[in-house]
Amino acid sequence: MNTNTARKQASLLKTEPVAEKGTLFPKILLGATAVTVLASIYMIFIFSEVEKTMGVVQKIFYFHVSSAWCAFLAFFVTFVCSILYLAKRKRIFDTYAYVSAEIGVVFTSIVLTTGPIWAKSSWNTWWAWEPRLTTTLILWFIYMAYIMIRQMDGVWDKKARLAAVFGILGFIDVPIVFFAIRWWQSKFHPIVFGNGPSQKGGGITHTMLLALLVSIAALTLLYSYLLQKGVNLENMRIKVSQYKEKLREDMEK
Amino acid sequence: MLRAALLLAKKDLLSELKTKQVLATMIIFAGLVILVFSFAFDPANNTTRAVIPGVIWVIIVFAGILGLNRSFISEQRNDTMHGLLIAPMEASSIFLGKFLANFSMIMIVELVSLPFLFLLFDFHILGYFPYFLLVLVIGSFGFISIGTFLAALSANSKSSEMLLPLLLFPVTSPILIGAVQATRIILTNIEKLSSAMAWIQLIAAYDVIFFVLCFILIDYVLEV
Amino acid sequence: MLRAALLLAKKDLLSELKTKQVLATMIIFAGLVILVFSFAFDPANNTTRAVIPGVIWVIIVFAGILGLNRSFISEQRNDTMHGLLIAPMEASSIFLGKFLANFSMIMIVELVSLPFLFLLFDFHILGYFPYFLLVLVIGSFGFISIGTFLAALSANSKSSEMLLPLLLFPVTSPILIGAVQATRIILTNIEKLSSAMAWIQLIAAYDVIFFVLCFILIDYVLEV
Amino acid sequence: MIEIKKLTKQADNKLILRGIDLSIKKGETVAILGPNGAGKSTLLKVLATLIKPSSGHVTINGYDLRKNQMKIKKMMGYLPHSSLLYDHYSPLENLVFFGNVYGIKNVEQKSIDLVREVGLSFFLHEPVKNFSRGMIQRIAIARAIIHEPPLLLLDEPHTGLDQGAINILNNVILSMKEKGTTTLMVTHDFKQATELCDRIIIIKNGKIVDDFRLEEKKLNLVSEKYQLQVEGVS
Amino acid sequence: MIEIKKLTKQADNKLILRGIDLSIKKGETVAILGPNGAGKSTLLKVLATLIKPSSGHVTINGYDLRKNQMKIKKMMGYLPHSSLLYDHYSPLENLVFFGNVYGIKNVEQKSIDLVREVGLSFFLHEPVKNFSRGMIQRIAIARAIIHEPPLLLLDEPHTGLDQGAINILNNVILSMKEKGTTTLMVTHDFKQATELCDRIIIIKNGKIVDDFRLEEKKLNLVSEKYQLQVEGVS
Ligand code: HEM
Ligand SMILES: Nc1ncnc2c1ncn2[C@@H]1O[C@H](COP(=O)(O)OP(=O)(O)OP(=O)(O)O)[C@@H](O)[C@H]1O
Ligand SMILES: Nc1ncnc2c1ncn2[C@@H]1O[C@H](COP(=O)(O)OP(=O)(O)OP(=O)(O)O)[C@@H](O)[C@H]1O
Ligand SMILES: [Mg+2]
Ligand SMILES: [Mg+2]
Repeated sequence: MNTNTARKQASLLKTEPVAEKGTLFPKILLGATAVTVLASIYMIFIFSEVEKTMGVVQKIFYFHVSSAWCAFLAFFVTFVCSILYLAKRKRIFDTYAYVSAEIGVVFTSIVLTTGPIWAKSSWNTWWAWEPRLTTTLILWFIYMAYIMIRQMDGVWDKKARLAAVFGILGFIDVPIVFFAIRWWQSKFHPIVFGNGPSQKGGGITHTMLLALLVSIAALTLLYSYLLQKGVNLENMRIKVSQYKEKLREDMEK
Repeated sequence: MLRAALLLAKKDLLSELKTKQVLATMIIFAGLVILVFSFAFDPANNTTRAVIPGVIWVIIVFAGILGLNRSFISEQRNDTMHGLLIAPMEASSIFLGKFLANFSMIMIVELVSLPFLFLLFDFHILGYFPYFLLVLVIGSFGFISIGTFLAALSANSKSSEMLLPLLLFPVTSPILIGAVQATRIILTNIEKLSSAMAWIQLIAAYDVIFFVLCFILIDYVLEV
Repeated sequence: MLRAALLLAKKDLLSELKTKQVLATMIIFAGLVILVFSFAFDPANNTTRAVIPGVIWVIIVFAGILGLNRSFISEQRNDTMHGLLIAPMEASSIFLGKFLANFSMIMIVELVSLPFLFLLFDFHILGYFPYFLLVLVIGSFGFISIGTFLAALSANSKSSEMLLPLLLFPVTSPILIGAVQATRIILTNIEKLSSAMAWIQLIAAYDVIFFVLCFILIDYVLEV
Repeated sequence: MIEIKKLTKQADNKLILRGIDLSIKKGETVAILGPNGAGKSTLLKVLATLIKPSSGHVTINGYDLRKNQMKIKKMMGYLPHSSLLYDHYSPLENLVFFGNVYGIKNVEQKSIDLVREVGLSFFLHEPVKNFSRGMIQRIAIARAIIHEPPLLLLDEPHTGLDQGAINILNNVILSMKEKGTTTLMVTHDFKQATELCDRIIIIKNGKIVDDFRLEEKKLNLVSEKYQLQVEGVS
Repeated sequence: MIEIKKLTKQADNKLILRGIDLSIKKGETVAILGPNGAGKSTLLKVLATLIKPSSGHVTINGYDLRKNQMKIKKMMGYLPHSSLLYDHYSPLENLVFFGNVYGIKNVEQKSIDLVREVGLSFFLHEPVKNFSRGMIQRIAIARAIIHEPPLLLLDEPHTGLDQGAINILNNVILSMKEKGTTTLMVTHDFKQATELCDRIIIIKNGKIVDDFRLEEKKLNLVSEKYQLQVEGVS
C-alpha cells in the first residue's frame, strides 16, 4: 500500500501537466518547491556544520524532522477537512482529506525509515519499544486504516462520511506522538524544540537550525504541491466517471 | 435517551441468553488462551509471573473483538438495524445500548476467566484488589466504547470482521499499553503504585475524550 | 467432485480478492496483532521469548475463528447455502471447497504474520525451519478442517447455534496442545526433536482421522 | 402532510431520483406505481429518514426532514421489503420491544391484540425464524402499525399474504384511513391499488410521470394510464 | 414425473405436512394455492431435496428422492423466497458461477443472453446488492432456469415483479412448457395461476384439500373453490 502511494506520487511528479491547464498557481508552486528543495540541499550538505558526536549521519536529522512535521501537517489538514466535510458535505473537502492522508502516510513512512537508519548508527539498534517510536508506528497504522476505509465498497458519500469520522478520531494520536517524549521522559529520543524534562541530544547550532528551517519549508512546499496535484488528479477521475455514467444513461434512453 | 439505550441493551443481552453463542465463544476463547499460555510457561515457575498482565489483556482484547464483531452484524439479518434507525431514538442511544451490552459481556468474560487464571498461576492479589479492579474496569471501558463505535463503523463494510481489528488496535493502543503497564505494576511491583496511578489517569483521560467524541460522531456513522 | 470443490473455493477466494484488499488487510492485521503482543509482552525481555510458540498459535486460532465464522455465515445472506445444496454437487464437495478456501486464507495469514513476529522478537530459526513449517501446516490443517466442519454444523442446524465454539475448542484441543508443544520444542529446545516428532505424529494421526470422519459425516450436517 | 420539492437522490453518479415534486394532504391514501428499479422504494426510504436526499426539500407535517427527524420518526410507520424482525424472538417479544422503543403504553396487551388481529395467536411464543413468508409479513405489518402512526409508508405490503390476510390488511388500512391516517403505498398490484387508494402516482426513471385522483374505483383506468406511461420500458 | 405417497414432515412435534399424496405427469403446469403457513413452501423444499421428509415416499422421474439425489438435483430448477444470489457479485458473475456448478457449456454467453432476456443488460456488471427487489427477483429467475431444467419449482415467482416482468416470466414459463417442462408453482395470485396453469392444488393445514384441472381459464372457478376450502381459516 505504502509503496503504492509512493509510486503514485512518483508518477505524479513525472506525468507533467498533460491534462491540467488553467491557473498559474501550480506552476509557481512547482517553481518555489524546486528552488527551496535545492536551497535546503545546499544548506544541509554544505552550509551547516557537521555534528560533533554523530558525524555525517546526523544529516538525516533534517529529512527526519521535516518529514515528521509535514506528516503532522498533512494529518492536520485531513482532520480539518474531515470536520468541514461533515459540516458542509462538499465533495472537495473529502478529496482534500483523502489526498492529504495519503501524502501524510508517505511522510510517516519516510520518518519510519530514516529513524531506524539513524538509530542504527547512533543507538546501535534498529528499533526500540520507546514511546515516540511506538506512537509513530501507531500513527502509521491509524492512517493505513483510514485508507482501508476509503477502499471499502459502497457509494462515495458513505465512504467519505465514515472516513471523515475516522479521520477525526485518528488525529488524536498526532499530539500524542508529539508529546510522547515530553510526557514519558524517554531515554532515547532527543528533544530539540521546547523544554522537555531532559534537555539533551540535539545540541543544535545556528547553522543547523537555519538548515532545518529551510528544509522544513522545502518539504512543506513539496507537500502543498503534491496535495494540489493529487486533488487535481482525483477531481479528474471523478469527472471521468461522471461522464461515463452520463454516457451510459444516454445509451439507456 | 437512557431508557431507549437500556431497552436495546436488554434486548441484546436477552437474545444472548437465549442462544449463548457469543458469550460461549468469548469464554472458551479466553480459556484457550489461558491454556495455551499455561503450556508455554510452567505456572509454578516464578519468572513466568511477568507474563500474566499481558495474558489478561490479550484475553480481553481478542475475546472483546469476537463480541464486538457480532454486536452490529447481528442487526443485519432482516435489516433490523433499519428498524432501530427509523425508531424515535437517537443514534447515541443505539451506541449507548450496544456499548452497555458489550460491556456487560466482556465483564462476564473477565469475571469468569480471570479467577481461573489466578488460580492456575497461584497468584495472590488480595491487597491491591481494588486497584486491579479499577484498571480492569476503566481499561475495558475504553476498549469497548471505542470498539463499539468502530464496530458500528466497520459494519458497513463487506469484510467487517477483518476491518474491525484494523481500526480498533491502533486507536486503542494507548489504552492497552497503559492498562498492561498499570496491571504489571499493581500485580508485581506494588511499591510503584504512584506510577500505576499515572497510567490509570492517562487511560481515564483517554476514555473520557473518546467516549465524548464517539457520542458526538456516532450520528454520522449511523446514517444509512 | 474436486471440480465443484475448486469452483467453490475459487468463488470464495475471488470474492475476497476482488477488492484486492485482502493481502493489504492481512498484512496490516498481522502487524497489528504483533503490535498488541509487543505491548502485552516486552519483546526485549528474555523470559517473554518463551511466549512465542503460544503467540503463534493464538494468532492462528484467532484469525482462524474470524475466517471460519465468516465462511458459512456469508452463505446465509440470501440463503445462498441453499443454492449450493440444491446444486448437483455432493456435500463433501462443499466441505472440501470451503476447507480449501479457509486453508489458503489461514496460510496467507501465517505467511505474512510469522516473519514479522520473528523479526520483531529477533528470533532465529533457520536450522529447524522445515520442521517448523511441518508443524504449522499440519496443525493448521487439522484446526481448519475440523473448524470448517463445525462451522457448517453450527451455521446450518438452526436450533443449535452455540455449537461452533462449544465444539471447536474441545475437539481441536489435542491438535492445539500438540502444536504448541511441538512448536516450543522446535523453537527453543531442538535437542529434543524426537519428542517433537512424537507430537507431530500425534497431530497427523488426529488430522487424518478427523478429516476422514468429517468427510463422511458432512452429508448429515448439510441437510437443512 | 407531506411536501416534497425538487427531491433528488444520487448514488455515486447514478441518479436514482431526478427531481420529485409532490404534495400529499392529510388523510390521503396514495398508491405509487412504476416499473422495477424506478426508485419507488428509494423515495419511501428518503421519507422514512433512512437515506439522506442529495438535494431538495422535504417537510412532513410541517417538520423539516433534515432538522426534526425525531418528531417525524415518532409519527411514521414504515414497512419495507425486509421484515425488521429479530429472528430469535417470538412475535410477542418483537412487538413488545418495538412498542417499548416507541414508548407506547400497555405494550404487552396491545401486542397480543395485534398478533390476534393478524391471525397468529397460535404462534405468539414461537421464534419468528420458523415462520412462513406470509406469517412474517403479517408480523411485520403489526410491527409497523403498533404505535398507530398518523403516517404509513408501505412498500409492497401485500407480498406473500394469502387472501384472508389481504382482507385483514385492507381493513386495517381503511380503518386507519378513517381515523385520518395518511398512507403511501408502493405496489405492483393494480387491483389493490384501486381498491384502497384515492390517488395514484406513477414513477418512472426517478421522475413522477403521472399523478391522478381515482374518483371511481376503476381498474381499467389505472392499467391504461400505466400502460401509456411505462409502455416499452422493459 | 412426480409421485408423492403419504408424505409427512414434522418439525419438532409440529406436523407441517400431514400425508400428501400427489402424482404429477410430465409437462403439467400445476399451481399450488393455500393460506399462509399451510405448508406449500415446505412441500417445495422437500421436492427440492432441501429438507428430508419425516415419512413417505417420493420419486421424481423415477428416481427415489432419498437415493438418487444427484440425478434429481441436476434436472430441477428451484426458485425459493430468497434470491440465492451472492450480494457482492454482479448478475453475470452469479449466473456464471451457478452455470459452472451445473456444468453447462458456454456459460458466459448463456448468462449474458439470460440477463438480456430478463431486461437487465444495463446492470450486467453491477453488484446485486444495489438492485431493487424486482430486479433481484428477475436475476433469481434467470438463476433458476440457467440449466434449462425439465422440472421447475417456483415459490411465488411473481413477487415484486412489475407488469413487464410478469409478462416476461409468464412467457418463459409457457415456452418452457411447450418444451415439455413440468412446473410446480406456489402462488397467492389467482389471476396468474389461472393464466398459466392447467391444474390447481389447494393445500390447507399440511393436507391437499382440493385438486382439479382447469380446462377453461376461469378465474371465478378458482376463487370459488378456494373460498369453499379455506373459508373461515384466518
Ligand atoms: C527509529 C525510529 C524513529 C522514529 C519513528 C522517530 C520519530 C520522530 C518523530 C515523529 C519526530 C517528530 C516529532 C516532533 O517534531 O516533535 C521526531 C523528531 C526528532 N527525532 Fe526522531 N524518530 C526516530 C529515530 C530518531 C533517532 C535515532 C534520533 C537521533 C538520535 C532522532 C532524533 C530526533 C530529533 C532530534 C527530533 C526533533 C525532536 C523534537 O524536538 O521534537 N529520531 N522523530
Ligand atoms: N446504493 C445504490 N447504489 C447504486 N444504485 C442503487 C443503490 N440503491 C439503489 N440503486 C438503484 O436505484 C434504482 C431504484 O431502486 P429502488 O429500490 O428504489 O426501485 P423500486 O422502484 O423500488 O423497484 P422495485 O419495484 O423493483 O422494488 C435501482 O436501479 C437500483 O439499482
Ligand atoms: N423449522 C421449523 N420449525 C417449526 N415450524 C416450522 C419450521 N419450518 C416451518 N414451520 C412451520 O410450518 C408451517 C408451514 O410453513 P411454510 O413455509 O411451508 O408455509 P407456506 O404454505 O409456504 O406459507 P406462505 O404462504 O406464508 O409462504 C408454518 O406454520 C411454519 O411455522
Ligand atoms: Mg422496491
Ligand atoms: Mg411460502
